[in-house]
Amino acid sequence: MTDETIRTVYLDYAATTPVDDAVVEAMLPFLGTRFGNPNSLYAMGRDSYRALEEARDTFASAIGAAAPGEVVFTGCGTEADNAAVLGIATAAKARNKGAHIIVSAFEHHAVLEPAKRLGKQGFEVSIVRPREDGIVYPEDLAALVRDDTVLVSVMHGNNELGTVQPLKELAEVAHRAGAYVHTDAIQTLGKIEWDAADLGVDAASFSAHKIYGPKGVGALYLKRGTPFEPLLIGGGQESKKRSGTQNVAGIVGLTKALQLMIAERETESPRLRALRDRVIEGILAMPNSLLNGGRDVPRLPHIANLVLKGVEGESMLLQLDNKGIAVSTGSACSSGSLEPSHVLLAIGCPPEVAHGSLRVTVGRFTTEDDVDYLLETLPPIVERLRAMSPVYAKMFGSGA
Amino acid sequence: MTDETIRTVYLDYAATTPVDDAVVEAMLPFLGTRFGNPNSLYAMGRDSYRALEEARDTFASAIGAAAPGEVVFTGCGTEADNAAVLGIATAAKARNKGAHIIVSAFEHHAVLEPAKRLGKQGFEVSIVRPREDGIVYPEDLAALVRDDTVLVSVMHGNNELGTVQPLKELAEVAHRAGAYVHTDAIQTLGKIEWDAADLGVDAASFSAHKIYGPKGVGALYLKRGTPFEPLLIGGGQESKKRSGTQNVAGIVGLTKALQLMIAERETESPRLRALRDRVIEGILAMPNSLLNGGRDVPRLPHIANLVLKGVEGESMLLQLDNKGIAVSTGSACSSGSLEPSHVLLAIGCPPEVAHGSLRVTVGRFTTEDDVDYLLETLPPIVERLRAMSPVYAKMFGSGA
Amino acid sequence: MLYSDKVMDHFNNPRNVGVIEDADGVGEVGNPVCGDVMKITIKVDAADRIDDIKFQTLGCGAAIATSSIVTEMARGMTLDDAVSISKQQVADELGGLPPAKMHCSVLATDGLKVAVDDFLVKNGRDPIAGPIKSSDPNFDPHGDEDD
Amino acid sequence: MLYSDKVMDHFNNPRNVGVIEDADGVGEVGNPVCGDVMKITIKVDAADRIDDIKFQTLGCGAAIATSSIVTEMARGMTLDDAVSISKQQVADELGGLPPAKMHCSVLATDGLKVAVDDFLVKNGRDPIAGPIKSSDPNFDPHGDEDD
Ligand SMILES: Cc1ncc(COP(=O)(O)O)c(C=O)c1O
Ligand SMILES: Cc1ncc(COP(=O)(O)O)c(C=O)c1O
Repeated sequence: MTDETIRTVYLDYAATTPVDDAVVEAMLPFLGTRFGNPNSLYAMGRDSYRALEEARDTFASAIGAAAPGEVVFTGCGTEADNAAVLGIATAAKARNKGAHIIVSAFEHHAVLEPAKRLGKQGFEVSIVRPREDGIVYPEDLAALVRDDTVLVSVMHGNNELGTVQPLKELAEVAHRAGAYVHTDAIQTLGKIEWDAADLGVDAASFSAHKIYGPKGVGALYLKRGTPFEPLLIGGGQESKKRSGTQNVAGIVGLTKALQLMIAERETESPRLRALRDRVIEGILAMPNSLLNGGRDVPRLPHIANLVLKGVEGESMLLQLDNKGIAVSTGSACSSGSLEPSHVLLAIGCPPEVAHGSLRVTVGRFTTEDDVDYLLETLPPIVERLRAMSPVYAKMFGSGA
Repeated sequence: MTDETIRTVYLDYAATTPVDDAVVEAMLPFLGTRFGNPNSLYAMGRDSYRALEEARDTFASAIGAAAPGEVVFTGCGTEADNAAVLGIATAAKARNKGAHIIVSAFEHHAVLEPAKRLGKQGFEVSIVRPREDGIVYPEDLAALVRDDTVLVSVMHGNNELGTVQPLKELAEVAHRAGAYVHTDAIQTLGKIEWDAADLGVDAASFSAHKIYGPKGVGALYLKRGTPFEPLLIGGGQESKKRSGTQNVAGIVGLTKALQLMIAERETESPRLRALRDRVIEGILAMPNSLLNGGRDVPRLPHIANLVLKGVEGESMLLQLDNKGIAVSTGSACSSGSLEPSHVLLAIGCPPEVAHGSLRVTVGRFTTEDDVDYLLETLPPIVERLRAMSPVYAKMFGSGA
Repeated sequence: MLYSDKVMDHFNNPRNVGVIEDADGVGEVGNPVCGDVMKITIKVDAADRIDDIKFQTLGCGAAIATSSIVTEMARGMTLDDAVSISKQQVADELGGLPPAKMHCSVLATDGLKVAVDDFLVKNGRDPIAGPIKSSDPNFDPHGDEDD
Repeated sequence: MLYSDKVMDHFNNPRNVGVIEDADGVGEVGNPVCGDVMKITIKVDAADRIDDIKFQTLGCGAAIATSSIVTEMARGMTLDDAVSISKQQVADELGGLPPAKMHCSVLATDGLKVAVDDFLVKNGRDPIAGPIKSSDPNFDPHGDEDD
């Protein structure tokens, strides 16, 4: 019943994306006749090896790496994040560089959890808080870095808010203290310019399924000379930085996906921005709504995060789903965890407000019509839910 | 030139396998319209979630798990091995169960490397040696287990020799001492019967690309109640046992691949055994050749490992490659490492002999003709290489 | 995490939504900080049976569905029976709830208990459900999973 | 790991394979335990030039290819020039070698050096290459990567 709607409007491109047909096309030979193990010496192995290394070359130059060897392919974005945070901190500590790390409060759990684990393993972990506008300020980081800081990890584009961090400045602050810099660039890759050399970071994580590539493949940029202890160990693949037979099809897909993103960016970026702003304007026109993160800070083109006060996110999401609309929320109930989004709490959004958050993310196949359908469908849902609430009138006035 | 041969005979199925067409077919919807994130609440997410959980159900019952929740999907076989060895040992130690582990000497590096890492982290690591026949004997394990042993990891079917270990008896020995048992079953899955309940192990690793599934996906069987600290941490997917957006297409492919293996096993297994034995007889008929591992011990149907004395494996491999034949060797030079196969050394094969090893592994698409082509092609190559050797005549007599 | 068809039915078509203006008993439990607030109003007849019952809920799909089903279950029950509805009964009646959502069914049964006691106390009788933690505005229902 | 076309050419069609029966100098280096053994035999003319040269090699693709190319390079050279062929020159001549295979080119140049010294010593002259570690049967060429 709820699964059979007339119209399907996917507005959760920050959660995952469909695989582009051209990407599947590029992958298929490697799920077909070109199946050799890239680590085998004979012709079929060399064929896969060449495909792998071509992908690495392409990927490396697309992200501004100095050499293909700076790119390590992984099994997902989470693995790249884990490997970077654990691997750099552990290796740097082993070189007696210190045992203090700094991560921002609104990192993805794939960075926060390894930071916590390091905390249990003798590291001291400091948290740099983003301000209310969703930005981590270099001066706030500067107040935390120390002589013994080995690693600073601040994400590039936040996956819930879409705010883009001043990475170059943050990296400068960290480097002045002698710390290495990792950034989770999983939401950023392909969407805004990404140049490792220019940003000056030492490590960065990427994931294919956010850019119309397949799930189950990611990449780690690791600048030459960055201390690193590998997370996956065994056969020594990926120049001993990540063992395990490489997912050649997936890696070729990731690289093709990135090429498509870059090719379309100049026209696609303004188109997405316009759609995103249409979502923002439309929802802000509803009573008791607000935008999360600053309006005028640098933002990814595809993410809008708003609050409909007095509404619980999961019910809103499920009601939209009944109408065929797929969105996301930072409400506690949606995640199976008991706290609302740690990202919204980190920027000072009170929990009772955070429960009503709605993240709308647009992408390659989103049209203006799709946005308009959302903007027509949402208000009656919000009204109904507010009318059903025992506290809405008390807390926010009659509103509608 | 070398890459353009008239005939291609792939005889390295233990390295990797082509993806079965039916597997690709099963995967394609998830690289197409069914792209939702299985962790999302709306209809598209639920659709992926259901596909994922159906795959888990199917996989779990195919391996004799007591419940679907005992199956954790991973990004490769190496990850499953690493997660099991590191995760069980660390968690068991944290519960004050002890800090001694035992691994066999001929484990895959994906088990040996984590064991080494544990050794640096305060664990004591004992090595149980297989005997010359390629079998780890329960009494040899019994001599090593102690009160503080927390983990025993012995692979099920050895990937170089094909010998199958008496897992049930080994598990009993380990369990009597209160240790948990992990087995790398990556070569075994689908090829011989695999029943977790019957074998009595606590954890087992699997990899899709060895059974006509895609590269970049694996699985970890983790018996309920087994202590475990996850390797990949973040969003808490896979019941918090393995974070990272699941590779739904890959997981569906893995499961389909396993179903096909099981469906064909009754007829395929004797067919492969016959092909393998044809390889063994044929090569043993050549002068100065020998079979690695015991002739009459339990063996996987698809793996034959022989030595052509006085020949260096890599040259043999490359010469066969010139004729379109893909095989593998345990020679030092083939691996980029400087030692010949640690597996052959572990069963007492002297290095100068191990350099001449040849692993031939047959599979779904191997025919008798393929084997005969190998058996025709190999002797002149071996003769030529021996003739070129400054030491062959001295060491082994004129031979041919 | 999947909701059963019955949860989705009660979420999409909640029964007995609203407020009984001249209610005999009112129970409000939960806390906007936690994202769940539930209010139950009841009418009680001369035989101590729940004659009418309505709810209002701010909360997730499970919170709304459990509220809805609890009003259906309680209608026509004696007060004694109504306060003894367990969270497990509520979950079972809905064809099960995802584990992370079990706390929602506590909220629904708690709301009902508070409403019954409110009626009893207002009428000079002894409460039968006793103090309900979730009616305390500072109570965190999530802290009390095995309640 | 990929071999260059030139490595593959020398591996598939090795030049100067064999043993010169009445050789003026013989050099044998390497060790079957390590998987690489190389034997070079040379004829030297009156002007101290290498007039003829042949090799036998047990070893990997790179070992055979470096042996083959070294015989081509050395033919016609003076003994002084021959002993000064470096492993890097051998690798360069082959269009490069994978890093893990660089030690093979040491073996080839070492074999040549031992053969030259063998000729000199047999003729009552001073060796010019000096002691070559890889001609010691207990020598492990892999232990000496930056040689
Ligand atoms: C026995 C064994 N263990 C582990 C592995 C590693 O698996 P994967 O390459 O999928 O990481 C392999 C194959 O490469 C294997 O044969
Ligand atoms: C910012 C960010 N980091 C990490 C991840 C984890 O990536 P993956 O799901 O590929 O493991 C995601 C997406 O899920 C993300 O948006």
